Parts: sequence; C-alpha cells; structure tokens
Amino acid sequence: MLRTTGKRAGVALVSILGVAVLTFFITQLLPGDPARIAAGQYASEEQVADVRAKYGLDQSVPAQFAQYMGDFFRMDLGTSIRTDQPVRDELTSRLPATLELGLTALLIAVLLGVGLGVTAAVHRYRIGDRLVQVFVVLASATAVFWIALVAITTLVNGWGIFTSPTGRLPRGFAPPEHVTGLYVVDALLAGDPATAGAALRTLLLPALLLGVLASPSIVKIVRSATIRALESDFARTSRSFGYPARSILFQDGLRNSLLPVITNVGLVAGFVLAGGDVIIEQLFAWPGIGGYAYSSLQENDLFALRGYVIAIGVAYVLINTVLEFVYGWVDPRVNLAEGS
Amino acid sequence: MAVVDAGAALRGNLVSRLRVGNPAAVVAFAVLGTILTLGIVVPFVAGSGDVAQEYDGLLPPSFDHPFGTDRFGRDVFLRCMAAARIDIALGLAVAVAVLLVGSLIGAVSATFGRGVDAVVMRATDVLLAFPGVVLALVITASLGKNPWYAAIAVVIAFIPLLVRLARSKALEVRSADYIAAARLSGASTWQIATRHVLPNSFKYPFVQSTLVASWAILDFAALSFLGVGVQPPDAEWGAMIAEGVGDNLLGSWWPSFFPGLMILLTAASFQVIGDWLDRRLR
Amino acid sequence: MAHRSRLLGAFVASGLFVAAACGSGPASDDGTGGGDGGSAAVDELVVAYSQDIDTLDPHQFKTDAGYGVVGNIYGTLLQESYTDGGDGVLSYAGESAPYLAESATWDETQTTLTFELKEGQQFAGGEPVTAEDVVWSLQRALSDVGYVQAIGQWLNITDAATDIVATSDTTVELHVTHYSPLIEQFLAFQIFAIIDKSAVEAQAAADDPWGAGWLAAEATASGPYVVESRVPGQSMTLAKNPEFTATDLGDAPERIVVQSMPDPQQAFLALQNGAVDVIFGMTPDTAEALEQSDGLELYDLEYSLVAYVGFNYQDPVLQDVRVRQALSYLMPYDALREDVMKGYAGAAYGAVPYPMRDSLDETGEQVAYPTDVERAQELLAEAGYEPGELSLTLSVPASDESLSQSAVFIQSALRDGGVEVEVNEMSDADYNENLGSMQMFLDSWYSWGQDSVYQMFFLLTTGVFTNYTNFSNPEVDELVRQAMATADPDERRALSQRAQQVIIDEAPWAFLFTRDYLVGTREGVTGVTHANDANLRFDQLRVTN
Amino acid sequence: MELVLADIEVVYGKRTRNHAVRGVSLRVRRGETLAVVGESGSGKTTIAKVAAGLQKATSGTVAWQATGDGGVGGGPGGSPARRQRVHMVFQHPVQSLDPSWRIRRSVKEPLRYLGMADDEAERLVRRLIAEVGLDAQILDRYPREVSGGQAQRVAVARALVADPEIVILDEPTASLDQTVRGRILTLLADLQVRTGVGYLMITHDISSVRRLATRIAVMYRGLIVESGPAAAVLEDPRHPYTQALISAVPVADPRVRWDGVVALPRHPDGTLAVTSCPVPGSCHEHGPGLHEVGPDHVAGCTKAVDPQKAATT
Amino acid sequence: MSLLTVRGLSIQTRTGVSLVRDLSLDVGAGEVVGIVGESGSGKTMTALSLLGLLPDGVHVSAGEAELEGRRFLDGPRMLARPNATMIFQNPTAALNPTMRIGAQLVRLLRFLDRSGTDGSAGRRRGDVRERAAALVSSVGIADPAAVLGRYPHQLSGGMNQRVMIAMAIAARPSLLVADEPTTGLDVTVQAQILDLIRATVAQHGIGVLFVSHDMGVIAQMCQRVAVMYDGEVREFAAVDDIYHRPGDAYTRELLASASDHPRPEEVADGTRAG
Repeated sequence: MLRTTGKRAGVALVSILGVAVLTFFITQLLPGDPARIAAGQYASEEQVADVRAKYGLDQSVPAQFAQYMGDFFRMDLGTSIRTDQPVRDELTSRLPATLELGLTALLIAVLLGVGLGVTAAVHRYRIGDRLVQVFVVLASATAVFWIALVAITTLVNGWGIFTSPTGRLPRGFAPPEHVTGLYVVDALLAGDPATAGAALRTLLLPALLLGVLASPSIVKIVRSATIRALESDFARTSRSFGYPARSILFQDGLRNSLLPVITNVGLVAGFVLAGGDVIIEQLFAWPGIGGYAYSSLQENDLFALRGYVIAIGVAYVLINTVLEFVYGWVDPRVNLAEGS
Repeated sequence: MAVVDAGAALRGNLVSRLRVGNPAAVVAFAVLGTILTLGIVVPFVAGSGDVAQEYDGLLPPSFDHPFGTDRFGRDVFLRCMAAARIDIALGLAVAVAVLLVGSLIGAVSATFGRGVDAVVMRATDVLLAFPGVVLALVITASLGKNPWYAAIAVVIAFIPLLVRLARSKALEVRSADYIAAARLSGASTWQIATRHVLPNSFKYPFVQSTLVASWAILDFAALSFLGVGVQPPDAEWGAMIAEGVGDNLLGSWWPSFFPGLMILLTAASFQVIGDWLDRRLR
Repeated sequence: MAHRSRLLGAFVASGLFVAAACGSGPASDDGTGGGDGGSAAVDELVVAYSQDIDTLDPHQFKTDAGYGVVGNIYGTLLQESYTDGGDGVLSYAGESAPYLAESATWDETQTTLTFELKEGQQFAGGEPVTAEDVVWSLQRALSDVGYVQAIGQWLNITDAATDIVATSDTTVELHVTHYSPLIEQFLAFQIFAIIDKSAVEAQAAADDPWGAGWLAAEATASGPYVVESRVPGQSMTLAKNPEFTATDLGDAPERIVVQSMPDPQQAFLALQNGAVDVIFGMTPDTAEALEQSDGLELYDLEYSLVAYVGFNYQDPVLQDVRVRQALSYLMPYDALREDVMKGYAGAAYGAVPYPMRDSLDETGEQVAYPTDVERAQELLAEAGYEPGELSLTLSVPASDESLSQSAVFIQSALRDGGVEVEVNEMSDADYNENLGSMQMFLDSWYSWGQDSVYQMFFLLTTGVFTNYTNFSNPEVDELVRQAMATADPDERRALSQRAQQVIIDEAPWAFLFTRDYLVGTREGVTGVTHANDANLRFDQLRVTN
Repeated sequence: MELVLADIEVVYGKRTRNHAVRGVSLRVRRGETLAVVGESGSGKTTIAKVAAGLQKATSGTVAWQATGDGGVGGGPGGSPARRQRVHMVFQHPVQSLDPSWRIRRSVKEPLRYLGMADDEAERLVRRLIAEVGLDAQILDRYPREVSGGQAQRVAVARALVADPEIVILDEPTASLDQTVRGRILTLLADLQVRTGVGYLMITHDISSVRRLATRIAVMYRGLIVESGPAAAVLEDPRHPYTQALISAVPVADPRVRWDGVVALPRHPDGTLAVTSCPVPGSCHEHGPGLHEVGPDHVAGCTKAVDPQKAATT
Repeated sequence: MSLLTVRGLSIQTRTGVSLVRDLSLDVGAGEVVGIVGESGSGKTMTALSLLGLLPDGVHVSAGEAELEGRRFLDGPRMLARPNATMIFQNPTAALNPTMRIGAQLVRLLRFLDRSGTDGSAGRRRGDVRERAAALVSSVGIADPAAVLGRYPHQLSGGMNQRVMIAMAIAARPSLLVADEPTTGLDVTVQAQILDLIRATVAQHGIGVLFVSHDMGVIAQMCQRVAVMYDGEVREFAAVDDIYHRPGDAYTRELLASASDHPRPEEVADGTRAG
C-alpha cells in the first residue's frame, strides 16, 4: 500500500514537473514582447528595458527557465503584466467563483450521468435506452457557446426563468462573508437564505449548461458498466436467490458501475473547470479564472496566462491522483497488496 | 454461380446492413452527406455569401433566405454552406492527422517499449493534464491566429488520446497467441509489427478518430468563437456564432442559431457514425 | 471578449490630452454644475463598463474603465467646470476650478504657479493632505513609473525634482519655463492625482520605489469615493469618502457599483431589467435598441473621436498619394455612418474633425473624399493599377465591434472598386504592439480637450511615436510647431487650418467618421458629464423620480 | 535432435521475486511426448514459454543436442525444408490465429519466412490441411468462421507445416468439447507416428496424458516433483502430490468406486499450504532433491523410495 | 413422488432459434440427477430456465415444471422463497466483486429473514454475522472469520465455490441446481468440492440437478443421467446403464472420447462444429 502510494505520488510529481516545463516552453512562444506590453504603449526604450530587467526577460532562455522553475517550486507564478499583481493572488481570489460553478456543474454532470446511465441500463435495448442514447449524442455534439447563447435568449431574456448573467449575484445582494468563497455555502453559513437562493439561481443556468454537456461520457460509462454488472454472473446469483430488483440494481449494478465513474470524473472535471469554463465564464460574466485566462490571452499577458495554464495542469494532475487513490480505496480489486 | 454486379451487390449489402443494423447511422450518413454536398455545390451555384450588403441586413428566415441574413446583409444559408466545407474538411483533416500520427507514435511506443515507451507515456500524461481546449487555446495563441495553426493545435490536443489508445491496443494485440505463433513461425519484430499488430490494432484508433472528427469540429468552432481560429469575415460556424452574439441578444436569433445547428448536426452525425463503426468493427 | 469595446484604442490615446488655449486664471466659483433634481442622495447606482478595472494606479493606463474609476477615487489640485444644459448633461465650461487646492495663482512672470491647499482635507486613511504629498504625487506622475512622463514636457517643467517645491505644509510651487494654459488643464486630470505619500512609501520596495505594485490594487482615496469592496473580474463597489471635504457631496450617490460587462448586449439587457443603471460607452446597436425601449435614456454626446484608416507611408504601394486618394474615394462613408454606427456618428473632415476647435468643418457634414468609384479607378489607373491588381491588408482590433464591422464593409466596398483587401483582426495587445508597422489599419483616436494642434502634433508630425502612419511632411511639422508656440487664438487657428488642408490633400488617412459617445441610463438619471476627458464624474450623477 | 532445458529458473517481479519456476531440467526428444502435468500456478505454462523461446529464463539454459538420429527425415513434403526447430499449439485455437488473416495465410506463414516459393508452399499447405483432416475450402476462411475443433486442426497444421523437431502443446484440448478433444488427441498421436515430431505437452488433464504421453513430469510450485515413463508415473506414483493428483481424477465409470482422494491443505487463496506433504519429515527440510525410484523414474520426496510409507494417508 | 418434474420444456431465442426441445426429466428427493452434454447442447439453458435466470432474448416457449408439486414456469419467480438454489461455473465471478464475503452472506441471511417463511423471521441483527460464520464453517472452511473479511478475488475458486455452496444451503432449498460447479478448478480442488456437494446433499436430503460435460464427474456424482445433444435429451437413464449399456450412438461417442484409449475410427469422421 505504502509502495503504491509512493509510486502514484512519484508519477504525479513527474507529471507536475512536466506540466511546468511544457507550460514554460509553450508560453515562451507567445507572440509579442511582454516587456513592451507591460511598459505600455507610451514607454520609452529605456522604460521597456527596465521592465524587461524587472521581469527577467532580458536573460537568456535557460536562465529564464531556471528562474521560472525556482519560482515554480516557491509557488510563485510571477506578476501579471496587465495588473501588476501577483498572478497567484489573482488566481486565488478568482478561484472560488470557478470552483462554485465547476463543482456545481460537476455535481449536476455526475447526478445526471448516473441517473440517465442507470435508466438506460435498466431499460437496455428498449425505448428508454434509445432516448438516453439520443440525449448522449446530442449533448456531446452541442457547442457550449451556442447552447449557452440559446439558453440566454430563451430562458433568461425570453421567459425570465433565470437571472440575468451579470456575475455571481443579482443586484441588491451583497456577497456573503468570506468563509469558503462559495456564495451559496457562505450565505447559508451566515444564515442568509435569501442571498443563498439568489446566488443559487444565478449559478444554476451556467452550471446546468456545463453539467449537462459534460454528462454524456458519464452516461455512456455508467450505462455500459451497469449493463455489464446487471448481466454479470454475480447479478445472476442474486437473481437466483430471488433478491428484489431494487436490491440487485443498487448492490450489484450501481455499486459496480460507480467505480469507472470515478476515473471518468477527472476528465469531466477538466471540461467543467477549464475547457467549457473559459467560454461559459465569458458569456455569463462570471468572475472566475476562465475569464481571467481569456483576458490574459487577449492582452498577451505572459505571466498571467502561464500561471493559469500551470494552475489548471497541476490541478488536473492532483485531481486525477486523488481519484486514483479514491479508486484504489473503493475498488478492492485494485489493491492487490492486501491479498497475500 | 452467375456473374453478378459486384458493386451493386456491395451497395445492396451495405444498405441492408445499415438498415438492419442501425437506422441512426443511415440518418447520420444522410445528414452528413447532405451538408457536405450542399457545402460543395451551393458556393459554386449561388456564391459563398461573402459580399456585404448584398441584401438588407437582419432579414428573418424566409423563402428567399432560408436562414435569414446577417447584420452585414449577407445570406446566412450561403455562409453556413461555405463554412461547411471548411469545418468538415478541417474535422476530417484533424481526424486523419491525429489517427496517423497518434497510431504511429502509439505503435512505436508499444513496439520498442522501455525507454521510448516511458518517455511517450510521460509526455502524453503531461499533455493530457491540459484540457483540450485550453491546450489548443494556448498553442494557437503561441503560434498566432490562423485557421491552420488552430487545426494544428487541435491535432496536438487530441494526439495523446490516440497515442494512448493505439498503444494499449497494440500491447493487447502483442500479447495475443497469434503473435507468439508468428514469432515461432520466424517473423521478425518488424514483420510482427507491420503484418499482425498494426492491422489488428488499427481499427480501434480508426473508430476513435471518427469521434475525434466530431470533437475537432466542436473545438475548432470554439477556438474560432474565441477569436483565434478562422477570422471573420471568413465564414466558419464558430466565427459566425461569435458575429451573431450581439444580434441574438437583441432579438435577431437566426445569424447565430443556424451555424450552431450545423455544428450540432455535423458533430452528432460523426458521433453516430463512430458508434456504428464501433459496433460493426468490434 | 473581455475587452470587446475597442474604445481602448481611443483612450489609449486619451492619455494625451490637450486643453484649449482659452482659460486664464483659476475659475470663478467653487462651481460644479450640479444636478438639478434636488432629491436626496440616491443609495446606489450600478454603472456598467465594458472592461474590468485592472489597475488603480493613476499613472498606469490599461483600460478606460480603470481610468474612469480612478478619477473618482483620487482628487486633483484643479477640476473641470461644467455648465448644466438642463437636459441631464453637464458640459465642460472651458475652464478649470480649484479642487483640492484652495487657490492657484500665477506670479507676474508667469513662471511660478502657487497652490494653496484647502484646509482639513484628509486622505481616506485619515492622514492630512499635505504639500509634501502633492509634490511627491506630481513627481511620481512625471517619473518613469508610468506613461504620464510622455506628456510631462507639456507642463513646461524642466526637472520634476527641483521645479515642484513645497514651500510650506499647505503651499506648493510649480516652476515652469514659460506660461501655457495647458498646464491648468492638465492638472485637472487624474493623471495628476494626489496620492498619500506615506501610505505608499510604507509599501514600496527597493526595486519599486514608487510603490507601483501596491498602488495597482490599493488606493488611499483623496477624491469623492473610496473602494469599499471588489470582486475581481466582476465589480468594484465605491462608497462616499467620509474624509472628503473639498466639495459638498451631499447629493452624490452614496454608493457606486462599477460592473464589468464585456458584452454590450448583455449590458443593455441588464439595463433593461434593472440590474444596471448606467452603461458607459454603448455600441451603436445597443444604443439603437435602447432608443426603442421604454423607460431608458440615451445620452448621445458628440466628440471629435475620429475613426480612420491609416495608410502606412513605409509601404511602397501606399507611398503614392494617388493610391491613398483612390482608396479614400472608395470608402463607403454613408454605409459606415448609417449601417455600422446607426447614425451615431458624424462626418470626419480631415484629421481635425468637427466638433474639435479650429476644425475646417464647422457642421460635421463635410467629407474630404466622398465615395466615387470612377474617380478612384481613374486615380488607380494613373498610379498604374488596373482593377484587381491591387491587394492590401487591413488590420483591425477585434475587440472594437464598430471597427471590425466597418472592416467588413470596407472590404466589400474596396472589392467593388477593384481592390482586394484581406482583413486581419487582432487582439488589442497584438494590434497595439504592431501599430506603426501595419499596412493599413483601422483605428480611432480621441484627444482630450479636442485641440487641433495637439491632435496633429501627436498623430501626424514627423518622428512622434504615436504617428502610426509614419506620415512626414515638413510643412505640417513647421505649421504645428509654430502653432504650439503661438498664444493668439486667431493666429493659431490659421496655422492649424493650413496644416489641416495639407493633411487632407496628402490623405495619410481615409477620414471615416467621428464617433459619438453613448451613455445609456435608466430614466431619470442625470448629471452625465460631457467632459473634456470623456469620463463620468460619479459624484455628479443624480436620480430624479 | 533433443531439446534440453537445464536448471531453468524464472522469477517474476523485481521486488516481489515470485518464483514461478525453480530449477527445472527437462529434455524432449523427437518421436516422444513429454507431458508436463500440474495444477494452476505450478509453473508449467512458464516452462512451455521458455522452451518455445517466447520467454527468457532468469537463469538456466535451453539448448539443442544431437541425439544421433541424424535430424534428417521425411517431412510432410519430404523436402529438406527442415529449418524450424520448434513450434507451438495453443490452448485457445481461435485466438492463436490472426483474426484479420485468412487461414491459408496463417498456415503458410512459417513457410514464407523460410523463403519457400509460393506454389511449393501452397502444395505443402494443402497437404497438411488434408493431413489434419480438413477440407481445402477452409483455407479461404477467416478464423472467426470456423469451429474451435477446426481451428485447432489448423493450428496443428501450421505447427507442423515447416516440419519442426518439437511441437509444444500448451493445453491443446482444454477449451474443446469432449468428443473433439478425443479426435484432436488421436490426430496428434497419428501425426507423431507419421512425422516423428516430438511433443512437449503442457496439461492439467490426466486423461489426455494417458492418451499421448510417453514420459511424464509432474510439476508442483515451480518444481518437478516426479518424472518418469508415463506408465510408471500413472500406475505407480511415488510422490504424495502425484498420488493426490492422480487419485483426484474422477473415473468415467460408475462401477469404479472413487474414494481415497488425497486432500491437500490449502490457503484460502488457493495456494497449497507449504506443509502440504502428508509425510512427516518432508523434503522441505532436506531440500527438493530427486531420488531414483524406478527405471528412469525419479521423485522428489525422501520417503517416495518406499512406496509403503508414502501411500499411507 | 419426485421432487422436480419437468415436462416438454422448450427454450427459444427471440429470433426463434430453438435451444432446447421438448425436454423432460425428473429429480427425486435426495437424488443427484446429471445432465451431460457438450457446449451448445442446451444443458446450461435448461438449468437456468428452472430458476428463471435465462438471459435477455431467451425464453421458455413451451413446457411445464413442478417443484414439490407446485407448478412454475420461466419468468418471474413464482415461489414464495427460494426452495431451489443454484451454484455456478466460475464461482469467483458469481460473487459480487465489490462486497466482502461476509457482507454477501449477511445480505442473503437478512433477505431470507425478511421473506420469513423458513421460520426464522424476527431474528435480531446481532447474530447474523455469527450465523454467517457458522454457515461458512459448515462447508469446511477452517478460518471463517478470515474468509468473511475477504473479497472474492482474494480467495481461490475452490474457496469461493464453498462459499457459494454455503449460500445455496442457507436458503434451505429442496433442490440444488449445480451448473458445471467444478469446471475450471484444479482437479484436486474439484475432488474436494464434489465431496462437499455429496456430503451436503446427503446431510440435508435435497435433490440435485447436476450439469456437467465431464463423463468422469457425472459417473461419480449421479444416480441418473440425461445425455443431451443439440437441445434434445438423447437418453435418460440410470448411470450404470448409460455407462455400460448406452442406448444411443452419441452417448457411445461421448464415452469413447472420455476413455483413455483412442478408437481408430474417430479420425476419419472429421470435426463437427465445436
């Protein structure tokens, strides 16, 4: 157990290092002269040179790389060219918004994915299954920016079901006291259900869009795993004893199909926290790190973009490492060391 | 046995297989075929709709303009069809590139093992640590705004996926009994790789590449939507949606709705075809 | 989409402002125009900007949103005076009034300007505003910490270290080489904001003596508002500064929420459903939609914000004046004003368009090269280009909807005239970095103060770094130089107009149109400032109903 | 020619050091069948792979020795094509044929690598297919289109087509039905008579051993615990494990009373307990040496020399 | 009177392919009746149909069956409690891989308690684990506590089959259906499992329907045997008659192939689809 833990941690560490190195070299290719951008359009050559020196951009690429890796190990992501603030702080301050959106979306994706997957498995090869399959194809072929647009036009502007996409809280509500940074949670902790409700209503539409579009891979996996489990020898054993259908579905079917979901959650989290998030945060004026990344890209803000990419890469590696542990803990078969 | 028209037999066979096997696949082929045909034919016949103020701006869908006109007075239908060429061609090109490069790297990794394999696996680990769109976004930003760069970025983003798949399938095949038999028959490593491993493991990446085409179209549209892919005023579905965002919110839904619908139909068709191939080939 | 509004292009330029050569001494009364209304101070106003507030350092410039907000947090020695036209708009009265200063006095030689500070004025942190703070703030402005240095020469100060002096705790002297009315105009802008020296120095580091890192995110307000809270990337809430005593803030809104809304349509919808009270800088589309909505108000403010296609003189093709003129004749001026700008635009006659003072065009209707395809083709033929032979690249900043839409129309129109154009949409960062090296580019520019000489100096005289076309004409250079040294308004106008005519003939730009400044509000919001710097003064906003 | 495996050790896992095979020596001659018998985990499959050269031994040698029979002989075609020494027949016949190749190409594969001209190879393939009792039509089919029994015949044809010295049979009938199983065994015996090929048969199935083996080696936990002529080992097993193994086979005759099954203590995970030797003072104290218990018959048990003692259980 | 009577059982797939045709057999109380045949002969389908376990797309098309005089058919189980239970080939796969053995036994015991017809209703929860341990030790497992705490993949096939037998017995069935219960197990383990089945059957006096392809196992386990080929029963008779006076050609072939000595004519007749 200890050895596998060490090995996994080692692999994670190597991946994180790789993330750092790759990020450096990709962002090194970014067009434009970051120093000139930082110094501003009206800076003299001397000022630009000063800025270049300040950010260490006057050094050779290997020297910059050494500096960068040193900073990386000190968890220093540099200073934003745009705002002159430490990138780490800027990311941290925006992270709760992204986490609130991403985690809600992830929750929706998992609940929807498991629900539909199990439904399809129970109704396998029949009409219920077909309908779920149609959903899977449509949801995985839908462009997130398009459906977000359609949803805003109809659900928000047309029928007023959801609040206007102007950030995390509608007008008239003050952000709750910072505890977790998740408005809904913080508002509930502060005993302010009205604010919590308003925050949830604002959160719901972007989270739903992300969650629904992220769910197909979970549906597919849950469906096939549940079918496999329900058609397995051990489910047949359960039927031979005459266990009720519900017991077979939960104890034999779902219990065994949730395992592959765990590994898939990593991929879904990637979409929800980064891929789709950049676009959704743009469209919903959501003040998270996705919007930050996009602005940084627009402004060729080398350090901010680099910080974002590293943060996402590292977070992704960590998420997957944690999931591997969870998987090993949940699935007895993975942990072979216990056997002998 | 009488001489039969082999082509007709094959066609009949294919159609009947499709019909019996999967009505969804028939629909998917039909949809994709229609879009592709229109994408090729329409621009020749009616122009590619890139002339501003050819018509009045923001006319709603009608008989003359089935998808309406955009703010520049261009026919949205014509532009959607002109875009179809670019999007589908790019989706397919990305899929083929990913398939070839990914399978090659995967097969090499599986064949040579050890050092090469370890390096390739760590590299894919690292690449997979970045969600596809983010990776593509950063790469495009680095290379510069250009549809080709965006396509390359999408290719790079998907390659690790195919490498993984090709490698694991190649490893699976390599441990099969018939590989042992071939080795005992005197086949060299190269002969085993080219004659047994590749043909038997190729179909999995091949099936996957159909899905890659679907995802590539989505990602490419997303990049264009974010402004780093195809640049307006060139027609591309994602870019068209980006252009139509404002009009959409102010009540003219058609300039952005139809390109999105095209993406949906095309990507869904590739998905269905992928699922169908998956079932047929396994 | 964050910085969709390409107003950045204009306001990058707005860092450079010039004041009209009118104003004599300090203005008469304490006078701000003030809103009518007379109602109690409104509790909260939500103002939407298209960008995020990225820095609070008044000497840094990144976005117009950040810039506009800073002006409400920091006080200056002088401020603009406004006249209330009764239509909800407060217009610049053409002179400056004391603000944090009690008085501003020139000596007889007009080389020393002495400021007496108002008594009892404090920073939000509680520290008194002293002469030392003023000196340090002005020195900081003129240091290399930001871009303001570039305008420093216009204050006629030789050395900031020795020419800005505190003679007592409440007295500051500026020693200048010679008098210029521009000096007072400058000092009314937030680039000469008064900052709490001790607070900043407590945070300054060895490699950052001016505390740029700290000031970017923090502010010790000397102006009417303090930063109450901030959600990065989303909003900033300002509250009335309790320490501010320079003017009476009695009727000013208690709280201003500055909301970042990158998407103009979203902002408009938010205004419609009451989530937002004021939109600063609307697009023509949303302005048009707003005018068709009930319960909303559009403030359509005319400015000399000129949109133009710049022709790079370093390009061999564009060096030929016939080509430049031909291209100018091909531009679809009417379509741009009507279809892109939805009529919220005027004609631009030359580089100094109406309503800039001293413009050759007094009505805003003249066009130098009206659309004329035949004439254009003749000129092209003279220059040796048959239809279809010429193909050019037009760069445009993607974030400015109006400009990128204009590009589509221009591309189409030029194609009709036999010139192929490839449109290159660029991010703001790319675009700004490549200004000066692009073949043809679409840009818009606004000079604070709307002064013709200033405008021509920065855009069209040889060697100036914002001369993005690399236009170089000895006659223009000389005329501008003379005008800058001339105090007499009539003589200055004559020199300016001669230069303008040369520029029109040379056609270094295609002079497309002037853009109106569009502020949308819900009904009853007044006190919108038609300011020299095209910024809102939050303390002037009122709500009546 | 004779295939000689000497002191083969195979260890899996660098850290876990799982001894799959612990010092096994074997020899297989042309014309004879050596059956390696054992239960799962005994290391018999590993031995097969090592003998085939598909896996490297951690230590020990695999070598060919001349036996004086000249190594020349009438192959199926009487051709001097004998350049291949060893081939193999696998447990799962269909899986041992490349699914994307027609049967013809699979059977011909060894000949192609020997550089034989195609028409000659075709003749040889057809002859072999006939010899394994199949119709030539089957050559145009794909593996998925034939039955398990047919596929195994094809596999036998392929194994023999290049006229090897030794064919390794890895559980050749384990996945086949009872009646097919009998026919394949008969075919193998028949082909051995005709071609003089030697078999190294790996199996857990005692009844197929009875049908084919000339010699038997019993493996247990990576060791050979007993080996000798088939009849001797089957009729007079000396090692307690061999006795348990043989006694456990149910006899297909209801009149034969089936009792006296030797129970072997096991751990819950199925591995036999180390103290499984029913005889006190077991070989585990003295090392697993093999002792001569009869003509060419050895057993790795100190008490096995005295059948009286060993049989008491 | 026999315990189990099956008359005219036919099983078909949804597409009409016939898997079992007109099968009749009976099992007496305390009797072990074998079904022997090769793969595809329909023997496993017959066994599964009796417990309503036919896979999707396969159904009983005709026939009837009686257990202890009560009629039932394929489909939802019609009996109030599982008075017929089954053990399977590949016991490791027949147990839920994500539940410890103890939990699976407890699940079964609780279920049996709830269904309550074995007179044990209302037992307290506390003793369920003890009963589970007792069950496990009753099938010859030396260290019940250790086995209950393990997952199926941590136990050998033989051990898992013992657990399956314990579970099958826990339901106090009158009929045990055993579908190739020792196929895939090592021969020495097989001997022990077969011993256990014989002992258990004798102890509880239940009838067994024993499905196998192995003529040796059948010979040693059963009193009567049905020989199946291609969905039909070729011969149903006492085991001694089948082995020594086979009335059917196929039975003779089976016996021949199972014997140690080859018959020369086998080579000639080619191979059948396997």
